[in-house]
Amino acid sequence: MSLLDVENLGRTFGEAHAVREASFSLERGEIVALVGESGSGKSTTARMVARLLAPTTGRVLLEGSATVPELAYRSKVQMVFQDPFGSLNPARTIGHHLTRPLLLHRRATRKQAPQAVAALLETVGLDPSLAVRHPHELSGGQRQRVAIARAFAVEPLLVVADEPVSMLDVSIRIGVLNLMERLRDERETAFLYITHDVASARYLGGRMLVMYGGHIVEGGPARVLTGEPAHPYTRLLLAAVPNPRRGSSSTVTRPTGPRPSTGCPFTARCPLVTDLCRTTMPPVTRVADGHWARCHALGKENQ
Amino acid sequence: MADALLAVEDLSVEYRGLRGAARAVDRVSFEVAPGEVLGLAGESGCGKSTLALAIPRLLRAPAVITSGSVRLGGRDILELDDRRLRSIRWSEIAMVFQNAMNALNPVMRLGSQFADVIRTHTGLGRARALERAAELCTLVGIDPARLRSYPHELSGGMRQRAALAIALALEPKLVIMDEPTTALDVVLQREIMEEITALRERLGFAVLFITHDISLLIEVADRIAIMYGGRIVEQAPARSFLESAAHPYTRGLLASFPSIDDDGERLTGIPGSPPSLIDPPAGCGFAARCTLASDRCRETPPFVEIAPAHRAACWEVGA
Amino acid sequence: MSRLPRRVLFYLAAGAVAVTLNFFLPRLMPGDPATTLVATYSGQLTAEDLQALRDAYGLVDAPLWQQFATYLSHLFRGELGVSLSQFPTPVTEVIGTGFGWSLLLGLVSVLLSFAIGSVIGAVAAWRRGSRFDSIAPPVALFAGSFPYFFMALLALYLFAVQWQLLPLGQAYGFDVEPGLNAAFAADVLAHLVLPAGTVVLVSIGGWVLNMRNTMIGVLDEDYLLMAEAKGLSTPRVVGSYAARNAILPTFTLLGLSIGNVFAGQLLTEVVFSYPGLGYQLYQAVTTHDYPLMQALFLLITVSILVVNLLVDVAYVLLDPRVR
Amino acid sequence: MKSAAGGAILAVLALACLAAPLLAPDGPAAATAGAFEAPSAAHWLGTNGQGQDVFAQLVWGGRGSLLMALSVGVGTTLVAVLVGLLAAYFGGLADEAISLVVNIVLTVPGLPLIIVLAAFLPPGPATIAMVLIITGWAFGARLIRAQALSLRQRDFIAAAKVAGERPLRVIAAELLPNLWSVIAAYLCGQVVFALTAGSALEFLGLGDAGQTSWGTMLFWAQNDSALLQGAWWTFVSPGLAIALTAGSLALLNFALDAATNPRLRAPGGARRATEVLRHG
Repeated sequence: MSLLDVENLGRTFGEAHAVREASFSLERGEIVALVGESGSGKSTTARMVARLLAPTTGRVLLEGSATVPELAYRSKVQMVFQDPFGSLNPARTIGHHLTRPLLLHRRATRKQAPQAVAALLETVGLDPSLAVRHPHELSGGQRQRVAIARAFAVEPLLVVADEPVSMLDVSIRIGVLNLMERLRDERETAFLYITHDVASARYLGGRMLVMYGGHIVEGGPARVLTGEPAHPYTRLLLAAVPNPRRGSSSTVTRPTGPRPSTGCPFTARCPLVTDLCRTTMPPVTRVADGHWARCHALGKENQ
Repeated sequence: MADALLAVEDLSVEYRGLRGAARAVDRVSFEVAPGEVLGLAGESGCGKSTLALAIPRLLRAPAVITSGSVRLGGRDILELDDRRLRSIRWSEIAMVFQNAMNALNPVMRLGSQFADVIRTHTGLGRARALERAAELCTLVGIDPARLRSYPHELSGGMRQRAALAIALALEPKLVIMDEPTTALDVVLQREIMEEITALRERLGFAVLFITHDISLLIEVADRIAIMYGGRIVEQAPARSFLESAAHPYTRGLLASFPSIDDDGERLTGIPGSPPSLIDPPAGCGFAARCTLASDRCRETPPFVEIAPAHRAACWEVGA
Repeated sequence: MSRLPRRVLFYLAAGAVAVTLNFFLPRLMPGDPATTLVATYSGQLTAEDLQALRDAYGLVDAPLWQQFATYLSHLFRGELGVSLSQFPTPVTEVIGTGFGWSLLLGLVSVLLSFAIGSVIGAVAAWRRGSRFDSIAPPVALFAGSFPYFFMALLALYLFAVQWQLLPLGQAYGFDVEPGLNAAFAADVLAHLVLPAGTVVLVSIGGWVLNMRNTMIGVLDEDYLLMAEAKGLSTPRVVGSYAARNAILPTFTLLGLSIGNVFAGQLLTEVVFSYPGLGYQLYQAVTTHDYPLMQALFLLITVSILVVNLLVDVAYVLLDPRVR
Repeated sequence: MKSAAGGAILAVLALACLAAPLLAPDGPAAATAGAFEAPSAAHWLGTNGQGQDVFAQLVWGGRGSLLMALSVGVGTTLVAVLVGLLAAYFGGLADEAISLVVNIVLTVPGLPLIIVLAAFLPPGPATIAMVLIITGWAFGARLIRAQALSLRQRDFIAAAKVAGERPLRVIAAELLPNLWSVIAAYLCGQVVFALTAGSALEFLGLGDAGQTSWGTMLFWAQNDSALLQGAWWTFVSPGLAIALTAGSLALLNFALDAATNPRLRAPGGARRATEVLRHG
């Protein structure tokens, strides 16, 4: 039984289907990257897993149960947000941000809190003296480390990281990604890593799920997906990423129209589009061990 | 280069804020040849955007240009009076901003945002200006009917294309692009980058391309300059940039980009954080974070040529 | 035009609330409204007049909703009842020209303070950080926080009593024959200087601060930077880029203050006994002329709702994003 | 600097009123001299139509006026904060309903409603205070709601939920601390509103003419046509007292407002400068 099972998750805002039929699972200590462009539904999925947003359809099972009470769920599933300047309360000290979860989940008493806060800051590579500071006195990188320390205050089993490094300077990003990896190794914490940057998903290793138009269109080991992508959209994504080693870039199809409501969401931009694609959503097709994609073209190749 | 299109000499810009003056650009010199794409890369706070705004003298209080010259086709822009400055703006130097949504006037139709700059500089009638606008739209792949829409009615990609078209309205010699694709998704970024390359080959304008994304620059630029702490620390041809990069900061930066097809080696990034611009450290700004730092680094390293068209400001990599 | 229907509905709702409130006002009085009404005027009114009065206000001892029904029917027929202090003239007659005078005084003072205030505010924003910019806002704020009626009294005392430069009050002198002639117009103007002048003095601060804050916001926008980068002429940049965007929030504020013309001006009209709706409301209150009071309150509220609706319609034309 | 000046004036006024028994031992109503005597050594601010000492009235009357202004200011601010926070935090239907009520109260004209209400209800400071509170909170509710809504979208509120905080605790411990400066600035503004509106009502004769306050002093000045008698001190003294109080509160408000919205104070370019400095 996996740590987290997401079954047929869906969410609509008015008539817009932000997320449709999203299903995947996560094991302890595993990093799964949810990759997609803006509007693909990756953040909405993340917020549903972190119980900040109620799903319209489908459900999220934590250790097999869909009815874990609020506080217990929070002690096992935590979240790190994208905007380092928005995710910390400007009117509160860093110490306050770390003490609250410790007390709420009884990981420390009021008396032990200061040492626990100091330990947390050291774990994320920050000087404990920052506890008395306010967020505006810290740099973007430091704030994001405080956000990670806050998530780890409750010793969670899973951390949902929604674009944790996209607003940081390049030279500081790697530091935070390495920190996430180290915490995964030392504490066997699973990460659901939301990003639009395919390269950073590959860097963290683990599995990768590619989202487009609210659907998960391909899934599999990060190295495999970035090496031999099966789905045309994943190929398009990889071709578009600036790659200094590859030199000149290949031509890219141009979006020709709005996303259709039926069938595969990628029909508007897909070079392999057929009538079948326009009417029915491609089923999940196995490409190799642990590597699958949803594309009618795959079906034909495998027969 | 004798026949440089743009020659910036010893340019400095200070922000006279509340906590003393911060030198955002510190004695920067570089040149752009006609038709060349010079990439300018650096992280936030390195002064690249301030430099971009300083060249066409668009800086406003509290930013002040404190030294240097900016020669365009031989004339120093900093000396021009307001009237002549306005006459060369857009006709010779145009700009594309990062977020086209904010750069386009929200309450004005797209057509008039083309027409007003065309008519100001060419005196054409409104009808003729709108015809020119339609040509520009087709040039960048926008349906001319869109000229009647307002900016909020266009998609992100379309707005950025419109901004590009407006920039090319008067066939300027130099277009300064300040992070033009940073706000776009990677697929859309690829499309706009191909658009820019195709237009450049056709119209032959030079580009000062400013971004934090070095891999993007290596694909599109002819030469790349790296900025840190308000100074240019290295400048080299793009083709061999990956292998020939010498300055410790540039190497550190290149080692911070995970790539699609690497063999999984661990990257380190650069520890520490950028220097304070209010009381900048003496000598080389990168010394505090540099693994090769030594006492010599307390003096400002000269910007010397270490290979043909390849210069760097670092004692360790000097001649 | 999705926003407009919703706004129209809102104004209808606000109108309904005002009408209902107006119905319940007399019933707020301690004891039975009819008896209090009768008591205050028992001397001058005959028995049938009193009964007519009761019917007019649906104050018969029928159930509340029936009273409300008769009240509404009278309202729709435009019969706002009979003035008590000037019995039996109908209220609409008593009000008569009040609406016109209020509108004149209101428009003059609002438009003047808007124009002067906005220009000062725009200049303060344009020359941010200069000495002018550090003086103008606090002075404007200080003047704005002056209690209006005290300033009016002071002005009246100095200009009218002490130096006798301007008339003591009223809308025009008794010695002038009202009509569309120059003399009358000049006299009206002379009577307008003090009331309008004092209102302008007090409200100019608000406009300075509003335009300054809006302009500072607009001047930081990228489209201003692009307009300058395009080498457009300064009038073009200031006009169709800066002002055209800064006008939007200011316009809503202008709408609100024009709306307040009918309400806020009451003190001005009282101090200068300027015969607008406000002054009449004051007279009605002091003479306990409830029907007149209710009619004036309703007229003032409806006029404000109409003005706000007009402003909303105009705003939709100004801002394409809202269309 | 501005707030210091504002604070000083306010303190002097408040102290003078508190020390009324010392400064004017025989109370405001004592008619000890002739009518409309000009300011003199005996009567610093002269006497009014009934021969009462204007200075005594000013000091004793100030108590009533300031107390009423403070209570209305605090009252409207409390209602505004409560309504604003509730609407912002719970959103949805509650927010729609509350916003509708707020907008209606804002559109229905304030002063005429206040006057009509005051006319129907028994006159006196209590009525004035109650009427002002009923009609004075709406703008504040809209202001606080807007601020709270913008804060609520910020990630640190979602982060507090993820940390397991309960809703009420999120409002009190995370949302409110960011609102103090806005609330304080609004409170200053409301005390000024209460003082000026309250005195205006008393000036119009809707207050209790028997009790001395700055507003009633102006009422009697108008009633005794002090104006025509040239007895300027009878209305300039209360008028100036109100003006100074309002002015000093406004200065305090301006300083507070500037503190909460640095863009107003520092020149626009500084925003870019601060970005450069902050990263530097």
